[in-house]
Amino acid sequence: MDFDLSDDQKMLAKTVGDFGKKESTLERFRKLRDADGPGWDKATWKKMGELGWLSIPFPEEVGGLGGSFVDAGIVLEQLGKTLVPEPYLSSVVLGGHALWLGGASAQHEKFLAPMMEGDTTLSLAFTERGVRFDARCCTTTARRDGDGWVIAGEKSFVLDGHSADHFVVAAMSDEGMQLFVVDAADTARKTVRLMDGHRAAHVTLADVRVGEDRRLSARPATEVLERVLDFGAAATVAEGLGVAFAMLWMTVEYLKTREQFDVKIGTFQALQHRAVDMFVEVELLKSIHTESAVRASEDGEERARAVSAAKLQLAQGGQLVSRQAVQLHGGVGVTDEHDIGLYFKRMHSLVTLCGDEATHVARYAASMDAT
Amino acid sequence: MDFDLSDDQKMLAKTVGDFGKKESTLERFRKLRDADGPGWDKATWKKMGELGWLSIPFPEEVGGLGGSFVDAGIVLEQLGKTLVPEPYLSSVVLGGHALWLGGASAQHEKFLAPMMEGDTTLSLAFTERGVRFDARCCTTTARRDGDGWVIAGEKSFVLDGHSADHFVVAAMSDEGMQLFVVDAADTARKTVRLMDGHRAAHVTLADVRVGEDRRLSARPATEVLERVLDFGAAATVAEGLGVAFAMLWMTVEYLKTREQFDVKIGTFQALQHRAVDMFVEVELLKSIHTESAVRASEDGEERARAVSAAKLQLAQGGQLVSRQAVQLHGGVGVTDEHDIGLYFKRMHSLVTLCGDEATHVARYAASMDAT
Amino acid sequence: MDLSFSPEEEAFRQEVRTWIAENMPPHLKAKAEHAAYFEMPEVMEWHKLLYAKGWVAPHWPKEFGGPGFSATQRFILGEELELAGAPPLSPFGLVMVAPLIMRFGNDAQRARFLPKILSGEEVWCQGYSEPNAGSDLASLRTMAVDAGDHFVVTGQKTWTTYAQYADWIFCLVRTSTEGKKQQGISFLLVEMNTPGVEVKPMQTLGDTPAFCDTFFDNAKVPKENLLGPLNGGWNLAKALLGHERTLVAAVGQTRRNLRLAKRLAAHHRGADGKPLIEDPHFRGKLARLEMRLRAHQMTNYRALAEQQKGHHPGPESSILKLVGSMLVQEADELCMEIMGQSSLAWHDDEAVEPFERWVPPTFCYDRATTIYAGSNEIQKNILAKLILGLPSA
Amino acid sequence: MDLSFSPEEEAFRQEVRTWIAENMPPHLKAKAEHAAYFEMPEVMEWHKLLYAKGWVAPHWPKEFGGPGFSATQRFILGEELELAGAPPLSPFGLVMVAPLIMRFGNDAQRARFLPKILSGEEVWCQGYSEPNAGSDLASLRTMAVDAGDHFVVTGQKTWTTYAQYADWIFCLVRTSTEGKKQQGISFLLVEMNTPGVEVKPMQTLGDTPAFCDTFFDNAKVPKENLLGPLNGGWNLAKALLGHERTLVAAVGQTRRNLRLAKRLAAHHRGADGKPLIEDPHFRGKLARLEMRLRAHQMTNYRALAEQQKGHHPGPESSILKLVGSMLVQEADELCMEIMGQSSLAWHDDEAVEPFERWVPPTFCYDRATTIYAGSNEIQKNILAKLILGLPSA
Repeated sequence: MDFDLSDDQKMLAKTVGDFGKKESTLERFRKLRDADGPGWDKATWKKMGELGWLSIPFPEEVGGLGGSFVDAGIVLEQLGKTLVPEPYLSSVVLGGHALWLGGASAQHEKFLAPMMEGDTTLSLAFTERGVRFDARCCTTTARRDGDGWVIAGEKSFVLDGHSADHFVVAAMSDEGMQLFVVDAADTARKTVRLMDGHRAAHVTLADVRVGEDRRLSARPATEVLERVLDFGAAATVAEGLGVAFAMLWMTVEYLKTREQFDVKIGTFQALQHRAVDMFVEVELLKSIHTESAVRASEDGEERARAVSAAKLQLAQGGQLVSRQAVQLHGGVGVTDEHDIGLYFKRMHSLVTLCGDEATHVARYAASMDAT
Repeated sequence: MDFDLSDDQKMLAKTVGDFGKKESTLERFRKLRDADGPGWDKATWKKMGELGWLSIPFPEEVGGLGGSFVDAGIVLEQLGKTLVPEPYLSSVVLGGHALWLGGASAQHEKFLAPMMEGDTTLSLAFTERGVRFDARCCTTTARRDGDGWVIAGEKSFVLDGHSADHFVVAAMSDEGMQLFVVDAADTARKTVRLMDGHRAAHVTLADVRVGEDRRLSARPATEVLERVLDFGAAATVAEGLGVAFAMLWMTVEYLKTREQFDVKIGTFQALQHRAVDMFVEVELLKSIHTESAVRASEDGEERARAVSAAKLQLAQGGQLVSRQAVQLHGGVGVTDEHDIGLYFKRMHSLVTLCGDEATHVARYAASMDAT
Repeated sequence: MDLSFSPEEEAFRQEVRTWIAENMPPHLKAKAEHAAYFEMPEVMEWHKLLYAKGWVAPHWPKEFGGPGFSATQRFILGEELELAGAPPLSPFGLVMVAPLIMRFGNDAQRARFLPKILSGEEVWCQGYSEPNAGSDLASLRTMAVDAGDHFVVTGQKTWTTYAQYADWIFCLVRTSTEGKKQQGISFLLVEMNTPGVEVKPMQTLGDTPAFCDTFFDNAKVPKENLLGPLNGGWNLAKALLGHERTLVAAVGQTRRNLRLAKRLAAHHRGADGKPLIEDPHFRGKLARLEMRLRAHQMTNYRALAEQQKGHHPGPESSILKLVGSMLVQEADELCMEIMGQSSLAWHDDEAVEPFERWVPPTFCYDRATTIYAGSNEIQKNILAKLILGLPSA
Repeated sequence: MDLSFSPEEEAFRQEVRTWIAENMPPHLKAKAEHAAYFEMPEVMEWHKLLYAKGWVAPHWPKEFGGPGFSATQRFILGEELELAGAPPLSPFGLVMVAPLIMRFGNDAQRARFLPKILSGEEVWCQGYSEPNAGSDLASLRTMAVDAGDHFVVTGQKTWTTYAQYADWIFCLVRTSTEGKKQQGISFLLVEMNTPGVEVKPMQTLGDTPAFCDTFFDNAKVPKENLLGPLNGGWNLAKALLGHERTLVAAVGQTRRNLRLAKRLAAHHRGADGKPLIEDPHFRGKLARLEMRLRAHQMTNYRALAEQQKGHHPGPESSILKLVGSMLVQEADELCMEIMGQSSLAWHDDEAVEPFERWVPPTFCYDRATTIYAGSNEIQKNILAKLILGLPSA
């Protein structure tokens, strides 16, 4: 058993962490959040591509760096620490992994390669209005039409869908669930501003015609979705660990500097113990994040169990950290001016995306050994 | 709206409280618990009868003092403060109320009157092995035999059944659920020692023959049971309030006197806030106890809702108090020598009896307004 | 013991309900329906309607224009207003400064200020906290220097909620640096348009412009605006804090939140296609919240019954603040959980149903409930000391 | 990064499992099956079997008779023993005093004590806490007065667990009242049959006779029984406390408790007649516990991997104690809840199934887990200071 990162992984963590501290600070995040643009910028995305961060989890045969999902987790954890807004979760983890797992090599070349280079972004369009976290509930349809397909339906809360170049769209056909690559230009989309400063889109597919070459058929679509959503859930935990870590230490720092009643408020035992509760939850999150990041690439039930256990810890521990961090900051914690609230909002998204607490507890309970 | 006790009720509370402090201390409880006897004594029961405590909640037409269930709640709350072991809950609330509500005047005279005078005790025999808290699941049978009945089955965890003179037995007949008064002498019973120092019995009814005059038929048996179990649940809350109150103030006293690190441990803010959490839960328990004691005598759904809400508060708040009280006492709290553990054990019983947390939450949820 | 309201009280409740239904303007009703945030002009519009009806200041004595209500009537009125989702009136004038003016002011001050507070002609805000004086209020540094017939005030107040709409601010200021820090504090009433007074609004986590910083740069304040004795302001502050605690039981707010949660749970469906309100997990969560709320509500009634008998709320009223604020947050969290991914939307009327639109901002803003009006930690300190009698370190 | 055990490690696990299956005597297996309380003679019987196998002291260096295991092997052995429900060995000799004797003892002391600790020929107990020195251990008052070639010891030790079975006790005693209170403490080894030493057992909440008071009345203790330097006992105590924390992650214990909870949930039926393990509420509770336990287990593995690399457990190991003790109690509470009214039975083999019989006493006794080995409050103080670097008051 070995929990150490390899030297390459340590270097990756340091590089991404330094990038966050120096080039993608909270100030940058705030500016992009408040501007009218997409909420992130293309030059930074291109740079991430050049540094290999976008290709690292993909195998060499599809043009990736041949790392593992653990590496993607390392990137996400570090990005979470300063709330880097680029669409890593949506494009690399959700869209990218769907293309990788579902696609054939021509599709990898055409859609995955430019994304890994930072020239395009992908979004996975699988959620629909009024449906909770089950990708199998799908009212968007696909029917064969000549040698191609016609897709019709609406997708809601498509993460970073407002700026994506291509969508991987889940649609139901007579032959079961299918995944297609659809050009964003062929859809009508409306930007939705999210609480955490990110954006999503509502995407309308009004009888969009695509060729058979746009269908991802290397694996059954339901299997691809199941695996990709586990990658996605593990990714929310990885980023959530970075967010929780940042909130913990920002709060500890506040307790060490803020004075009331002529003493540092960090001397108050009740607040000390609260900070320790936060620390304990962050450590538990770190532990189970490690398991979920490692097992996310595995086959079998243990993958789903580890990922669901990690999501529960994010929901319970991560939110305890997030709520206590605001509380311990007192009045300034509930102003938009202070940074702690930015993390608070992001934590809510990460807890919710790719299945919330109730969803993952129910899934775990269903597969739990009875003895 | 008026939350004040009447002058008579205040006097009742004081009398019962003084009795606990002077005549039925924890030392007495401990002695009776550890002795081989029944765990309580007949002279004290007789005295309670003479003082009117056993007859106070019953109407005058059945020989009671014409008080209300609120009065029984007052007695129970005070008895809880020093863990008075006499079978008030089992005999007055469960057995007594079943007889009152289900019985005709001849039966009141024959069985309820001597109990109210403190000459006998009654137990309600409704629980069976392997059944959770639903009195309707009943495998004990009653069949007509000539002009009487034959009852056969086993009842388990019959509270204070080891020393009861008569049982009110729930049994299923062709005509539905029935309640019968059965002489203890006609049954085989085995004493079960309980964690909290009380006793119960496993009662075997091997084709016990009773006359029709032993059937309680003034109201349908299911209705009687439903009402009596709500009285019982409200009673556990009343006694639980007394227990929680005693634990809170015993703990506060300990915090004020125990010294470590050269100071009273009550100066530590983390422990102060924990004590405040206990206080808050006791106050909430007091509030909802009031509602449940008042509504226990009412008809309709609000009775069940108020009682279930009170049981939830006992399960959550009462147990928080109970667990924190032990924790704040440190090492001595987990010895049998110290009194705090006696309360801890009793709290577990009260939370469990007449329906635990899951049972009452499910019942409330089923009847909850959807809007 | 009697937990029911009298027939007269029930009749009064009906009267209030009817009046609201008939008199709340449609645009306010629409917002109430969606638990939306009310802008200050809307709040004042509602203030004036209640004023016309004579119900704007139910707790004021008759001599100053109050309706002479019993504690229970006051409670019923408040509960019905909360349940209807009516705009919450600004408390700074009506609830906070007015009772102090009645108790500590001179006749001229009473005549000058009270009628306009009642009518809503003048809007007030509160100048207590400072960047380095939050929980530790007595450390405040805003100075008021004696300059003959006026004070010269310099300093910064923070959390001066709605200062941008206010005509007046009541302030705790330092008039002496001698003795204990509590001893040199005075209570001053300052007109917002005084030269040197500047307001800088800031956004809350819920993106509402409720909070402000208010800066004082050599602002001249006439001495007649001193309320109570010079250097005696701390006693006024303490009197006010007790008042504030009883404001925050928030029973009506939580009941409304719970109603919203049920509505959301009827709207959103689980994987099995059934509304979440039929899902045992979510139904159980809703039930637990309603059951806990019931206990809280009874605690509130108990406090009310005490007030009815003329007893002033003691430190035990801190419980109402502690439990009320917790329940408000729990209800918000449950609403968010029920909404699922819709809870990510931010001020977006099209992405979600109109009645869902305000849930996320409210969830964010309500993190303040455990902080404002004396943080829950401060309330626990108070209870530990004054009720449990635990020793100080 | 690699979360799997190596094939060699897996083979070792299998070896341990097989050995336990083949070598645990039937009467101990029967008790293990029912999670019953082991009497001390049974514990020592098991000790001697493990001793014969060479596994009784996996953490001892080879030179003193340890098996030369890696940290992972030690962990696997411990986990399998816990999972099998084997009698938990008395830690006082093997885990607590022996490492101190190795590190601070002289050769004569090592030769005298270690072999008999290993073989189980001599049983030890711990004399640390006193009635007025619990969390504040340094306030201890048991005096050891210098009387030439021996000390005369007088005082009272409490929580001297299993003292009634012990041949020896290791004690912290006061040998000087000068300087800081930590400075006058020495570490003394005392034979239990010394005249003047008296043991008074007391019952725990679980009705097991685990706890004792041990009284010293002018007990003569030879000076050769002083471990480490005179007045230098506090350092030995601190070295030991670090050890203790890593003992209490209790992963195996909680996994066994969880297994018991599932068995209970398969046995008990709800109102609908279905076993509770099929009830969404209880199944969800079991799942949550298992999921949280999983995170705790991974934290334990992380600590193990650090030890594997030769790092000593730091203050962050307090987390294992905090979370482990919490999970033990949660599992106990869940078992009790599942049992319903059967959970009221007390040591009654007929009223409930044999495998249910020990649930209530264990539930009671385990309240101690958040108290012993440095209460959870003390652990939080340690973490606040040493890991978070928060300032002292």
